[in-house]
Amino acid sequence: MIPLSHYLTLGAILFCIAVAGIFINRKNVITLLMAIELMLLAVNTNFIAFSRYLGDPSGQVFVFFILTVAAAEAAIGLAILVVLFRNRATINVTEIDSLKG
Amino acid sequence: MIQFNPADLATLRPELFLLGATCAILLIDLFLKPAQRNVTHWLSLAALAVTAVLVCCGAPQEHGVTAFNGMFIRDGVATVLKVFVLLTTGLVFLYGRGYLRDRGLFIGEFYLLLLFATLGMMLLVSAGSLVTIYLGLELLTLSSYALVALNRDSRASSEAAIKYFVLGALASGLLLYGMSMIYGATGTLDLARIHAVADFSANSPHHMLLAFGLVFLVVGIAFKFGAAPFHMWLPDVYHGAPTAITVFIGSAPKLAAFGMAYRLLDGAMGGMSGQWSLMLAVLAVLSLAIGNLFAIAQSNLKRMLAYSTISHIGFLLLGFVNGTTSGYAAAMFYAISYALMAAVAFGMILLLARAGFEAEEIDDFKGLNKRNPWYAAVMALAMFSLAGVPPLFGFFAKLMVLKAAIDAGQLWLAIVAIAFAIIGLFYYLRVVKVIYFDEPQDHGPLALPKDLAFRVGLSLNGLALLVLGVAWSPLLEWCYGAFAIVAK
Amino acid sequence: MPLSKTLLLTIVLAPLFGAAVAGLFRRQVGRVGAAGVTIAGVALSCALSLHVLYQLAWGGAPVFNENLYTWFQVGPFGAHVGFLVDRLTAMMMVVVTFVSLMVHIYTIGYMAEDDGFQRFFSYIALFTFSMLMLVMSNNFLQLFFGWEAVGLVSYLLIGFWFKRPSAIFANMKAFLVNRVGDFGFLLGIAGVLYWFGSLDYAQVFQNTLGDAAATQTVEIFAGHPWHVATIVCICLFIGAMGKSAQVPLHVWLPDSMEGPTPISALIHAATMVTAGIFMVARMSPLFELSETALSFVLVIGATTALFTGLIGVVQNDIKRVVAYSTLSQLGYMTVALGVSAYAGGVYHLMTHAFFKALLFLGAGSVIVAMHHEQDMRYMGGLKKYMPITWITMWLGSLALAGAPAFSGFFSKDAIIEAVGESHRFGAGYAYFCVLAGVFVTALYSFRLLYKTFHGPERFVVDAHHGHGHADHGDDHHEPGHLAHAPHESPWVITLPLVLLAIPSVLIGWFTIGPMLFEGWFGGAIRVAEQNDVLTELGHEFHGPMAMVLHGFTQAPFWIAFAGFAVATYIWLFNPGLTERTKSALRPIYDVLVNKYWIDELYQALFARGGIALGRGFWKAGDVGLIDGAVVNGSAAVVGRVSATVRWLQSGYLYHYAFAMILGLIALLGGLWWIAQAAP
Amino acid sequence: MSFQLICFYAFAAIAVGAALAVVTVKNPVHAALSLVLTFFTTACVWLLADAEFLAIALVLVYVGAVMVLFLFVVMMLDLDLEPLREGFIRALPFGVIVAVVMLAEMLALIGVRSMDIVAPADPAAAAGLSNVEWLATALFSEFLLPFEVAALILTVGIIAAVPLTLRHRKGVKAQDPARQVRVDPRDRIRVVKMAAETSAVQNGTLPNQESSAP
Amino acid sequence: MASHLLSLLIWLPIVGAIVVLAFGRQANTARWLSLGVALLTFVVSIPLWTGYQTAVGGLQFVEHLSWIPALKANYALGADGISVALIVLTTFTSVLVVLGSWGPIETRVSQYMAAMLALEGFLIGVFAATDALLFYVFFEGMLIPMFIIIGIWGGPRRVYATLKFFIYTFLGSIFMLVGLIYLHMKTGEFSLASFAQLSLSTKEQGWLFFAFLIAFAIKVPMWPVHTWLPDAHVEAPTGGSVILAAIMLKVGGYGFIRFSLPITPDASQEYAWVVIAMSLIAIVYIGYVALVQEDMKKLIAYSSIAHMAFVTLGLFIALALVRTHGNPAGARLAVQGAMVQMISHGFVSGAMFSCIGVLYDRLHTRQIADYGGVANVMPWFAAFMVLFAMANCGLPGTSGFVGEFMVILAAFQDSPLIALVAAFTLIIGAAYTLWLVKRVVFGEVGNDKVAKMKDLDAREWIVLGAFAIAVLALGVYPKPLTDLMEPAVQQIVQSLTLAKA
Repeated sequence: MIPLSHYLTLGAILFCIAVAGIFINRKNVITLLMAIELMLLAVNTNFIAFSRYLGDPSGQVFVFFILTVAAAEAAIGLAILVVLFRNRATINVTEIDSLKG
Repeated sequence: MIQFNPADLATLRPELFLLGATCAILLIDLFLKPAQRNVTHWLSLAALAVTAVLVCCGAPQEHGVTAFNGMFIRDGVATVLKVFVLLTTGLVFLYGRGYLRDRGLFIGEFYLLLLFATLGMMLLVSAGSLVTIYLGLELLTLSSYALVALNRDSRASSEAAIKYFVLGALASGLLLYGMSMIYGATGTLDLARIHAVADFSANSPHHMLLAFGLVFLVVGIAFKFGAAPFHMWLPDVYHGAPTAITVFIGSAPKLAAFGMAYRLLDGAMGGMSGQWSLMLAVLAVLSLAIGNLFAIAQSNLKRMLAYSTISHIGFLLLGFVNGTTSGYAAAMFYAISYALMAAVAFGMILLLARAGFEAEEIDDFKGLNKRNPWYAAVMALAMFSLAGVPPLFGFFAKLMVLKAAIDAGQLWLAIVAIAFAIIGLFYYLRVVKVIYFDEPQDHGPLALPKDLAFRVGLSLNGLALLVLGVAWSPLLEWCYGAFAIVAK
Repeated sequence: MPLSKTLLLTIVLAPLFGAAVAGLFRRQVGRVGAAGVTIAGVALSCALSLHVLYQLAWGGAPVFNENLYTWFQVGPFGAHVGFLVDRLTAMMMVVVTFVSLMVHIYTIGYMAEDDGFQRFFSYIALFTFSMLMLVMSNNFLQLFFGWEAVGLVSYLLIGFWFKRPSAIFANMKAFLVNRVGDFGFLLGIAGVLYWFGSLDYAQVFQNTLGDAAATQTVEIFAGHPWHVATIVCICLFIGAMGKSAQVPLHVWLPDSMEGPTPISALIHAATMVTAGIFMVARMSPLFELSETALSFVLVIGATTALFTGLIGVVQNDIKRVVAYSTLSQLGYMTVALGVSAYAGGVYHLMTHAFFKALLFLGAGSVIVAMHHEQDMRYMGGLKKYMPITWITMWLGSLALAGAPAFSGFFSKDAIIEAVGESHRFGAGYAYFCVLAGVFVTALYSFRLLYKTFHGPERFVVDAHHGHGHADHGDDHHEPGHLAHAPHESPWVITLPLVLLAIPSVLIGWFTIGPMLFEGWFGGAIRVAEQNDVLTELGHEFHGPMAMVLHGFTQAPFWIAFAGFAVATYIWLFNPGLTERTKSALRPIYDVLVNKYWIDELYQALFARGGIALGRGFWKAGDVGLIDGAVVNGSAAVVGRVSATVRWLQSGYLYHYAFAMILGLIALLGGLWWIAQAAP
Repeated sequence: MSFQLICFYAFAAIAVGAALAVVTVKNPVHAALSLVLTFFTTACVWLLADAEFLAIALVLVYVGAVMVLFLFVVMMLDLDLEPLREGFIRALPFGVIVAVVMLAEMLALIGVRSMDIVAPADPAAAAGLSNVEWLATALFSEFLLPFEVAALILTVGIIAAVPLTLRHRKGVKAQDPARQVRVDPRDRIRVVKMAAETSAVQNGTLPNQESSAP
Repeated sequence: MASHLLSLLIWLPIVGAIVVLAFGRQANTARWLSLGVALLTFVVSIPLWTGYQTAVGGLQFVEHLSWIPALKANYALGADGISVALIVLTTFTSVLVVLGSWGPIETRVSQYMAAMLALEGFLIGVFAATDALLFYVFFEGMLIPMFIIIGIWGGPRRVYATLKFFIYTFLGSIFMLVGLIYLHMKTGEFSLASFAQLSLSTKEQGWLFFAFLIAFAIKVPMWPVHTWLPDAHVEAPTGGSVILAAIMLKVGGYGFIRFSLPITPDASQEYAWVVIAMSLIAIVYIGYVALVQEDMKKLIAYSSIAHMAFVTLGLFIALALVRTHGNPAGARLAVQGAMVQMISHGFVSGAMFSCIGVLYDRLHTRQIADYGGVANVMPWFAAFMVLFAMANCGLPGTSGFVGEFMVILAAFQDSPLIALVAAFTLIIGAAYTLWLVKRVVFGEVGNDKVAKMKDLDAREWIVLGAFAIAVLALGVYPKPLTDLMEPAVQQIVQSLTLAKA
């Protein structure tokens, strides 16, 4: 069988890749959104692993909800992105800095 | 097999009513012409009012009631928070109408999203499980993202929305990561059971896991509050969002955030109060420092108030440092006071704003006293109250949290807090100075909005800061009472 | 007949009433009313004072010592207002009210053309009240009240012509120098209260009797025990130095001549300046406890007596000559106090009051005649124009110079002999000073007379020079040019001269015996047996006649005569000699004319120094350090930090996210660190 | 090493590699596709943990809906890609350091090594249920309230997306049949009496009248 | 017997302020209304004085209402002799301030008057509160009207001055708040009596002492935290200056009496030298600084600092006398001196600022150099000015003497050196005051503008006359005042004898 630690390590790695992605992609909002999806994926992996190893369904149920919410979130996020692009004709993060200081 | 218990529905009566009303408004609004949007407005207000009544009536007397297998808790804390969430949301409706109309944003979606957000907050403060916390939070934040972006033709608004969204999603991710750890350590999502099951002792095998999850939880909470260094979204969002939305973002969600913090930190992680109170103390100091230092340099009132919010969160967190019910009560008291004060301050911006003019620069308030002494006084009340000058409400809120910190033996924290409060005083006084001591840019009396309800509401809200400053005992008793119920 | 409280109150309040009416209702009562009411008040006081003196001296009335009311009562400390009237007080009351009355009358003429007529009367009546409060006090508090009140009136009167810059400078100077004295005085009072347990004279004097009082010491600076009596007495005497213009606090008195002449006579010659002498005499039980303090008094007094007199020789302003003479005579009185001859000091005080008031009023009369010209270089030969003034001035000067049988002779001789008799530390120096002073006194006294009344007229009567009399203060006219010829003053001016001349000549003859040698003052003055020089002298005293005859054989007389001779030679017979002497003695002359540069020193040290210090404190301390560096500085630092750090809020999304992640990492790291540290 | 473990390593390696690609590749379309790959492989990993339903749901929901949405937006927005890559190299070491530090902290704190526990038997199977039944039982009893709330959230998603993206732009030339039908000839042509000679200024008012017509 | 006199005194002016705001749209209506309210308050305060039974002593006119039961904070009022004296001073001065602001304040009269009345109410509240929280609320609350008064009706640098004033005082008091909360933690209530009975370790007392010190030292103000005062005074309108100098500064001294001495006597003893040193520095240093001021108000402001130093000096000398010399009698003298000095300074500084206000109303400048020879054209004014100047330099017979005299007498009993430095005020105080008088009042008429100045009008006469009567009455017969305060002073000294650590 696969030990729990493997899952957790995978989750941690995915999580850190997501975090790194947020840093390296200083320009592209879409990639930022994708990095966040990655992060949720890491969380879900954790939940599933725990759920499996605890023999408890609630972890998996939580993943179900996370997927649901993430879908709605993606919808809204992309909608905002579209609005932003319409207003500024860019999704370059370095150009979205009129609010600062 | 757990059965559905119809009595649970009775426990959720206020939420169910609000949901029903919201759906009804959704449908009704579809058939309304833009000119008839006032119907939506008043219906929404009525819905909030009725909900508030329902929250109060049938509030549990002795101890909290849970429903849906502990997913939902209805106790004193929830009652108090809900009442003020509903109240401040109502104020948002009241204050925002003219502003939105002037900007073509007087649309049904505003009301619906706000009502959904309110529902989310009610759920959040009543949450009894990590799932309900997450879902309530998302219901609130998703609505908020959309609200911030509502003025889709505004560059600032969309910029604020994308920042809010990305950072909010990141924070959600972090929070969830923490929840997964907690779940892993305890095997349950139920807050009460987490508290009961978890072995918080330092030599427990799950101790590190819990502590690890706790850090992420704290980050999620701090983000929701806007505590430094998780505050970066806050000034930009306050600044960029349409002011009517800023009123909302600045007031009610702080109450919800308090509820969430209370449920998570005390309800679930109460056994680790030593750890989280230390973390919160650090965050409090950072928030006080950053909030006050940054606020001084602002010329935009909304932005200044945003940074001031951060500093107020620093104060609020002092209440948590104690880790006792009286500390929570103080923090809740603070959250309520802050919500009311912020409502006045932003409401004043709305009052002065006209079509094509945002009135969000501090200089836009120049000489207000000469143009309209009454609203100048209202704004001054808000500023003095925010600064914490007695006999205004804000002072007593500060008193309570300082007391909480000192009772906890964290004298140094209290002293840091007041040291920054002095810096804070400076920028609040600057607003008062502009209002009273400067010459107005355009002379002649202030053109007040015709909306009588707005004016009366704002005036009463301002006066409340004074009245509650003199007679704050009932509210304090209520807050204390709410926690006493939990304590039993 | 015992003295009644009502009687004494009337004496005090009558002038106050006059002052209040003349001051507050000056427009309503007018000139006549103001003069009338004040003169009536002072006359009443004077008459009643005479009655009091009579009752005490001959009527067998006991000493009056009662409190009127309690000023405050804090625990055991009571401060009261009350009267102590014994012979010493009664004598002072008479002197004060009599001279005051004379001055009042004189003023009618002297100030006839002044706008501030009523104000002036109000002031001098107020002064009379204050002076009476001072001398009649039975406690230190009230003494201090009177002390300061006379200072206030003096301040107001010196600056009476407040348009004159010199006057308002002089009055401020007078007040401040007096304040320096008061500073010591107040500390002395505090010491009295602390170490002698009361502010009440009788109580304090009672407490001085114990051995403890004489031997008690205190260490103000560790390791230097001082007798408390010495501290207290020196402190009190510093007060006297201010008020009685002793070196080095004498600088205000010559300048005070900026005031109208009547007040120079009243305040700066006869009464107020002698308050210090009176006070020390009154405190004799205290001073007797400290040999050191008395030596201090002696040296100061001797220095004053000689060195200020010397300045008088080179002055040209008629009033200033008299003023320096006053200083010198005050020195004599102080010397008397210093050798424990308190009665001698007081006695000289009394005689001096008459003849010095006379001299001042005479000088005033001259000044009026000369249209407010005070420079003696533009006078001369006035005797034919104003005979009464001339004669009375001669009488006064003779008394001052100590011509035998004149009142000044008795008092001054007594002092000189008392000094000769004393073995106190400093008595030798003092003896030299007072003897030399006799020569100097004669020199300036007769110089004044010769330059003013004798010799050629050094003024021009210029009828076309049509200036009104109203502009007293303004030096419009050219020196030595008069609108019309000088003439004798009206009777309101000459009458007081005559009335004052009588006691100046006679009073010594009748009073020397009882006052000096027969213990007339009774318990008012207490002298320790070993210090009692007057009693020593008393053994050789065989009546005034004998004293006068004896006087001709003594050094003082011949020294005075030498002074007279020199003065006569130089200023009457050989005026050309003046200039030659002046150039021959140029260094000495410069020192004297510049008054030893003490004014300049004070000006530089205290006035300019104080201002420089104040500016330094203000600019460097308040503005620079406290406000600049700390208050505004901290605000500026906060502002600058704020302006700098605000760019952390860069507006870039990834920075925001970065901050969050960093926060997370920090929290995790902290947790990890704690976890590592904990187990 | 069991077969399952080999599978796990394989899928996990692909997932990590694809995830790295997501955050490093230039083209957002490629990134999105990499993300799809990550999802697929992660779904496989989930299958290994007996979470069949969620694995399928992940593929259906994410790959089928969310990622399509992403691709749709990416393509619709017609991005200029070059500037979006600037600063990538500069930020890379930084991101790597942060990620590594964080990973180290996380692994240390979780105490991964202590978690080498082996899973018990599949609880669903033990109860004689399929994974879906097992999940559904919990979802519709214990988690009934959250389930309803999730529905609300989706509603909010719809309500929110509409005002943000649906817009009636001014100046867009689109037909409105209803208004076409309602049209009245008088709205179209107006006969205006004009003086023979009018100044140009007066004529200047005409465009306004025109624009008031539909 | 239940008495609501104190409540009435607090709320009458505050309610009056609201009435003035509501009905005072016409400037004259506002003026008359405010005068009525102020007069009424003054009249109501007289029974406080006459009704205070000195034979009984202690707190009288006690009121007690539960305010915040959860914190055991009460609406608790009570007055001893000291409070009564200060309250009457407040009501008296307020009448004169309203009267004195009649003409000079022309814009937004109702707001000005309302602020003044509210301020009066708060001040009375400070002096009447026996609950620390209530005290604090009044203590801080009065900053708001004062802030507004200086800021709106003040001079050209009013914004700087008023911000400085507010932040400075806020800075001080907020540290005190921490101290109060700490005490509340210890006792569970906010009553001053319970604080006074609490036994505290030396270390605790030390912290509390400095918390109180900074609050009250700024308020008094003591060197070196005094720099707000000259600025505030210079920029404030006359009425503001009067109330600031005459009453608000007293709050600091009052605070020392109510907080520092009874609550932290041991620490006060330990650090008395700090306060004494600061006071002595103030007397000398500030005296010199006052000497070189070119602005009349600034000069008087600095002189206020020097005079208030006698208050702090007296209070802490008392401690030294009780604790190190076992001389409670001297301590009573010291405390009485400090108290009398407070009252007297209220009259004298109020009068001086009123005088400057009279001049300012005529020429609209406060520079000394712009005046000269005022006595020529304004003889009555000159008479008043000289009188008050004399009171300012502590001439016997005026009120200014009494307190200084007592304090110096008492200080001598502690150390002649302290008395020596303190007595230096006799010289330097006279120097700066008389120099001011010399340059302003005396001399030739300074310029054409001065030549056109009119003498006092009736209102100014009443104001200055009332001050003059007060100054003289207190100087000639201070016994009624000292008798009024004697029981309270005795009680304070009594409390000092008990160590708490």
